[in-house]
Amino acid sequence: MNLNGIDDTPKMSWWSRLAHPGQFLSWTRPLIWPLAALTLVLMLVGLWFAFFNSPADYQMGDTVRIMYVHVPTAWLSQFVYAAMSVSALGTLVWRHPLADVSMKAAAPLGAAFTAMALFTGSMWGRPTWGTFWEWDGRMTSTLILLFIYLGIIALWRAFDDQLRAARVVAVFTLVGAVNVPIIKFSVDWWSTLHQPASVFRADGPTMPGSLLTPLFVMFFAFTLLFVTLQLLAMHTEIRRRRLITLERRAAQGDAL
Amino acid sequence: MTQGQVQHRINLKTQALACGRGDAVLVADLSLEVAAGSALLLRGPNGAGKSTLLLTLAGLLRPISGTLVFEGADPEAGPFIHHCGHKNAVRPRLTVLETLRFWADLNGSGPLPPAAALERVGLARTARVDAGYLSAGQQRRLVLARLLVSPRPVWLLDEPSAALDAAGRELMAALLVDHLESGGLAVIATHDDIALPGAATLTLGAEA
Amino acid sequence: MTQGQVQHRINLKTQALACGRGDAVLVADLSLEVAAGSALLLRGPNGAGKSTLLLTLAGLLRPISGTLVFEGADPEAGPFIHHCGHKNAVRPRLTVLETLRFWADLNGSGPLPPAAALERVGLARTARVDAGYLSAGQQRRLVLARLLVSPRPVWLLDEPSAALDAAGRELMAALLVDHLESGGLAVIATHDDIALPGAATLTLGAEA
Amino acid sequence: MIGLGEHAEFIIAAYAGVFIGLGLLIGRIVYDSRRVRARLEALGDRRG
Amino acid sequence: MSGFLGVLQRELRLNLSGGGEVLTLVLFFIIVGAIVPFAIGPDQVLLASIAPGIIWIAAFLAMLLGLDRLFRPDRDDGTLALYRLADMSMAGVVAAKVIAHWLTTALPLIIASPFLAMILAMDGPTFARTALSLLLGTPALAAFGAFGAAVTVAIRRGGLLAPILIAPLCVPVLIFGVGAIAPLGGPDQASSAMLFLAALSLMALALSPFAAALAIDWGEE
Amino acid sequence: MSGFLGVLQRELRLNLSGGGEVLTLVLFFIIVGAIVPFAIGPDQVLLASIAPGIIWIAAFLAMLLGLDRLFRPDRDDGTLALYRLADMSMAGVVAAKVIAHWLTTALPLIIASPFLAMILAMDGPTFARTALSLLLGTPALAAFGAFGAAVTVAIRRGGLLAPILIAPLCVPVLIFGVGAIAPLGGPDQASSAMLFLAALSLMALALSPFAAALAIDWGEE
Ligand code: HEM
Ligand SMILES: Nc1ncnc2c1ncn2[C@@H]1O[C@H](COP(=O)(O)OP(=O)(O)OP(=O)(O)O)[C@@H](O)[C@H]1O
Ligand SMILES: Nc1ncnc2c1ncn2[C@@H]1O[C@H](COP(=O)(O)OP(=O)(O)OP(=O)(O)O)[C@@H](O)[C@H]1O
Ligand SMILES: [Mg+2]
Ligand SMILES: [Mg+2]
Repeated sequence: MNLNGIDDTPKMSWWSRLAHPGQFLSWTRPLIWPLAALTLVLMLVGLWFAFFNSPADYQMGDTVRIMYVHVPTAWLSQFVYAAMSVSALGTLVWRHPLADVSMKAAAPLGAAFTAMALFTGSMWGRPTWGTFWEWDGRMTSTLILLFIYLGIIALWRAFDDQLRAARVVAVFTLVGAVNVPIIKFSVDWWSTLHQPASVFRADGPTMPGSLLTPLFVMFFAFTLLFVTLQLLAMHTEIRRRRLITLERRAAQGDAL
Repeated sequence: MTQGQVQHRINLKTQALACGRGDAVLVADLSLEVAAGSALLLRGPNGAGKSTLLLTLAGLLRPISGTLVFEGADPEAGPFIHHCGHKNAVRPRLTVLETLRFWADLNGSGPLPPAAALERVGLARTARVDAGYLSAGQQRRLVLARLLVSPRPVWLLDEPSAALDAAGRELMAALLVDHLESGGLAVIATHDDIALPGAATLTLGAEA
Repeated sequence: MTQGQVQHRINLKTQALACGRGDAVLVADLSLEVAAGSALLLRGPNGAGKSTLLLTLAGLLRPISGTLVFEGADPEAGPFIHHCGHKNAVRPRLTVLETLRFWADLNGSGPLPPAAALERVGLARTARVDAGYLSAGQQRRLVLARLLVSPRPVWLLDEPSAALDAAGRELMAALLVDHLESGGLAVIATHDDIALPGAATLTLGAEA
Repeated sequence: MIGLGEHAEFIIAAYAGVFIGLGLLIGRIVYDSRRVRARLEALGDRRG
Repeated sequence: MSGFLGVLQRELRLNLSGGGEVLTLVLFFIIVGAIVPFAIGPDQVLLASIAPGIIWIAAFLAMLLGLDRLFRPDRDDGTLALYRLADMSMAGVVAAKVIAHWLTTALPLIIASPFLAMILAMDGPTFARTALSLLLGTPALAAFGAFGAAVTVAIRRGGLLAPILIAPLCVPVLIFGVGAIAPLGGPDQASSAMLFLAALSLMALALSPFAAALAIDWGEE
Repeated sequence: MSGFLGVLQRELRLNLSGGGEVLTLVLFFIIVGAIVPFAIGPDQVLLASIAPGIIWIAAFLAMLLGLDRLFRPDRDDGTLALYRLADMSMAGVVAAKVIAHWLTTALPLIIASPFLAMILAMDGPTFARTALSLLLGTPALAAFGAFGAAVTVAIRRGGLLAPILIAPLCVPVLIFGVGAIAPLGGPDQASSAMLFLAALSLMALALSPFAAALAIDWGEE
């Protein structure tokens, strides 16, 4: 139960070594710049493909180019929640100290990507369906996901003590994870009830390769961007915790 | 789940215990032994960490490091600790007797029925009064009655004498003596003089 | 509206005062005189009505009958009473210093700035701590600081020594002596011994 | 650049929105990181 | 067992004594429903067509807004600490509280709903289905709500946080609840919605006491 | 004056610190609005026609539900007794609190309302009128609300009581608020509704601090 006890033992698995926030910091710090550079390059390549080297879709015309930002952000909105849920398990089951940190860092990122998916979706919706917003199943469940993210952020901020917050947020995140499929199912049920002829087709048209290339590049660019930002935010959070401890100790040092 | 049986004898042992709030350590490297039948008085200036230590002993806060055992306790037999904090857990809109009955239901009831316990702490006359209307000292007496209705071997009391009048303090001392004689253990944080012959004293912190 | 000027001398007089809760009379036919510069200690068992009497003196409860005057008080000059009840009026999420500053804004500030008052009651180090984190005794000290930042001639204190450690009690006694010497008046309900030479004592009620 | 067709404003708005959003996100994270490090250094912590 | 009954009895007595809380919630439910015509105009046909939705939203809000009293007063006055040292599991305490919460909020709402149905120009058969769907769906709201209240109890502010955390999770209850009343897809859809609703309620009731107990124990350390 | 500013500053700091409360209320507002389509169906035309009503109801609820924090915490922790002995009138305290309440609840709601307008399929000009009517009407809600909170603070229960006491009083605000947006009688009606709204707000702001102060002083004996 004593963390320091673990830290001092000489032989450690990489897992428990990684559990030490200081170790994690020094191991992953060198990764940040290369990751950032790779992200930038991919992003530029993707943009080049998107605007200069891909045709307009025969149905949707040029608006298809919105897809190259819409689909990656929509994907990340779900992926980040999955990552948060795994971290939550890490907090609850393995009590991994980094899991807290990762959970906390991911929430604003997830919320931001979800908001972007909604935004790009509605920018796409206006030319394709004539409205910014349609209560379609996929869009609606993305909106609910955004509410869940914002709720989690509000929960984090409402706690003063981040260690206690971590465990409570973890429970909530997991309950949310159990609920997300139920929400998805019920929203789909609801939207098919109201509009039997859905705008989206479940299978979707098969896309020509010229559209797929930029999509894939952008997809990887965004995912890498998430990884980079997540690492950076985790580093900040680790340092912030050390800062709070130090500040408190300094206040007590005054005292003693 | 009545616990009418004779209380088991429980000893409290801590080794290198550190406790505090969040990761601020307030009490460090504490090695204690309190045997069944004896009491420990916690003293120390405001903010020294007495309440925090009691919460940790009660299991309501996690120790920061070190070990804490209650020897002789049988975890299967249900909880064996009474903790009385600064707050009284007294809710308006229930009568005094209802409040005490509820506590007896919750913690398991012993040989002493709630009405008799009220009699013992001098609240018999207020039994049907809304508990929220009790004066500060009367509420504190009601808390003492809680200790009586559900016998438990370990008492952790945080300033039990606050707001009590002279008679109330004598009453409290008498209850403590009874408890210790029947093999119980008590840890009491206090700023007042409590007439407990033979109780050890632990002073925390050195300054306000 | 700073009240930096010398406190006016105020005498408290009651005649045939009866007070209580609702229409239950707790204290009947009380005729009191407390002169400027002197203190009155209220004693009595739990539930005797000490807190109720203090609230009535403060004007927070209506007297049931009888009269109650503060001679020499100038109602135009703003309120002249400090009342400290069982509750501390300390809210989490404001720091200790912010809390005290707020009180100074609210009650008018005197010559002693908030930071100095904190120093005086021994809380200087916790000035930037969230006030909700203070221990029970530290909160009580903060309440004492409230009395210092806004000088007012009448102090009505309900168990000011509760939760205070020995140093805190000495501090409180010293503050009281200062207050009386500068012409103030104090009525203090307490179960503890307060070292106030020359203070009169009024014992309410005869039984618990 | 190729023409963006009749709905250019929506395409541009979508990309602009996303990249402004990303800019804000990155800015906030980097700013946070800088600030925390600065405060740590002010406290004399050399590990960070 | 005596502990479970003790908690149940205490909760019922606290909520029913003086009649205050229950009456308040019922009034809130009715006022929310009755205010809608002022906001969207008194068109009877329009009102009747959206009446099931309005009743469900009113019930939804009333149940979520009663949440704050579930654990917070207990935490503020120290009773929660007593529960943690009590001779029963925290999950048992939560279960007793969920039952009491349902009995003192959902049940009165359902009893009061005919009145709202009348104001909103709902017809008889629709109302019968509404009452049934409320009966089947509100246990899930109570259970989710208890979880939300447990998650936020350690926070010293709190207030509206529990409702906003829980509302997104309760969207399925709302969807199936309304779906069970006003079936666009015919009676088949309606009865499958009822089934989903019942399943949701059962699942939520079975799991939420444990999740809530975890959140409380960990939140309080 | 320093007392007035002191109260204002304390309230703002308490409500803004940690950012918790404000974010929560805004989310509550949006969630209430966003949940309506699940209950009444996603028909764009229907939604657009009742959107002003929905936004107003959501704002109404969010403002009323924030009421409990106005006086109750002060009463529970003894600050209210301090106010009664303070060097300023209770009406001044209430006025400062009403202003702080408006700044920390109504203003954020108005800022967040475009989002709700979008998902409820509202068009641009309608939205502009909605925002204006919220701006003119919410001060009345804050003022009435403070009065309701003052009346209920003396009663030891409370919670939802203030909202239900005040809701009927606020119905005119709601009616003129919606009337100012979606005028049944044409633009003339709309601008006279705006005028009424402004008059209501002014009157409520001027009177409610005194009424609330009376209620507090009497309620506390
Ligand atoms: C889970 C979230 C989402 C995912 C995974 C997702 C994914 C996709 C994919 C893969 C496409 C291309 C499909 C195709 O080419 O037919 C697409 C198209 C589209 N999406 Fe999304 N999307 C999501 C959410 C949203 C949201 C929230 C909106 C609007 C606010 C939206 C609006 C659109 C529009 C307008 C199109 C193109 C219209 C069409 O193909 O008929 N999507 N989305
Ligand atoms: N709000 C209230 N409503 C009705 N009765 C009350 C209320 N508060 C207290 N009482 C009753 O008034 C009596 C006196 O209470 P009070 O608080 O004045 O006593 P006290 O002398 O201060 O006691 P203590 O030493 O315990 O603080 C008690 O019997 C109590 O039950
Ligand atoms: N919830 C909390 N979070 C963080 N710190 C806290 C919390 N409660 C108390 N503290 C801090 O812990 C320290 C010790 O508090 P504690 O209540 O244990 O003191 P105590 O010895 O009981 O004092 P007293 O005699 O005044 O009751 C104090 O400095 C206080 O500021
Ligand atoms: Mg203490
Ligand atoms: Mg008293």
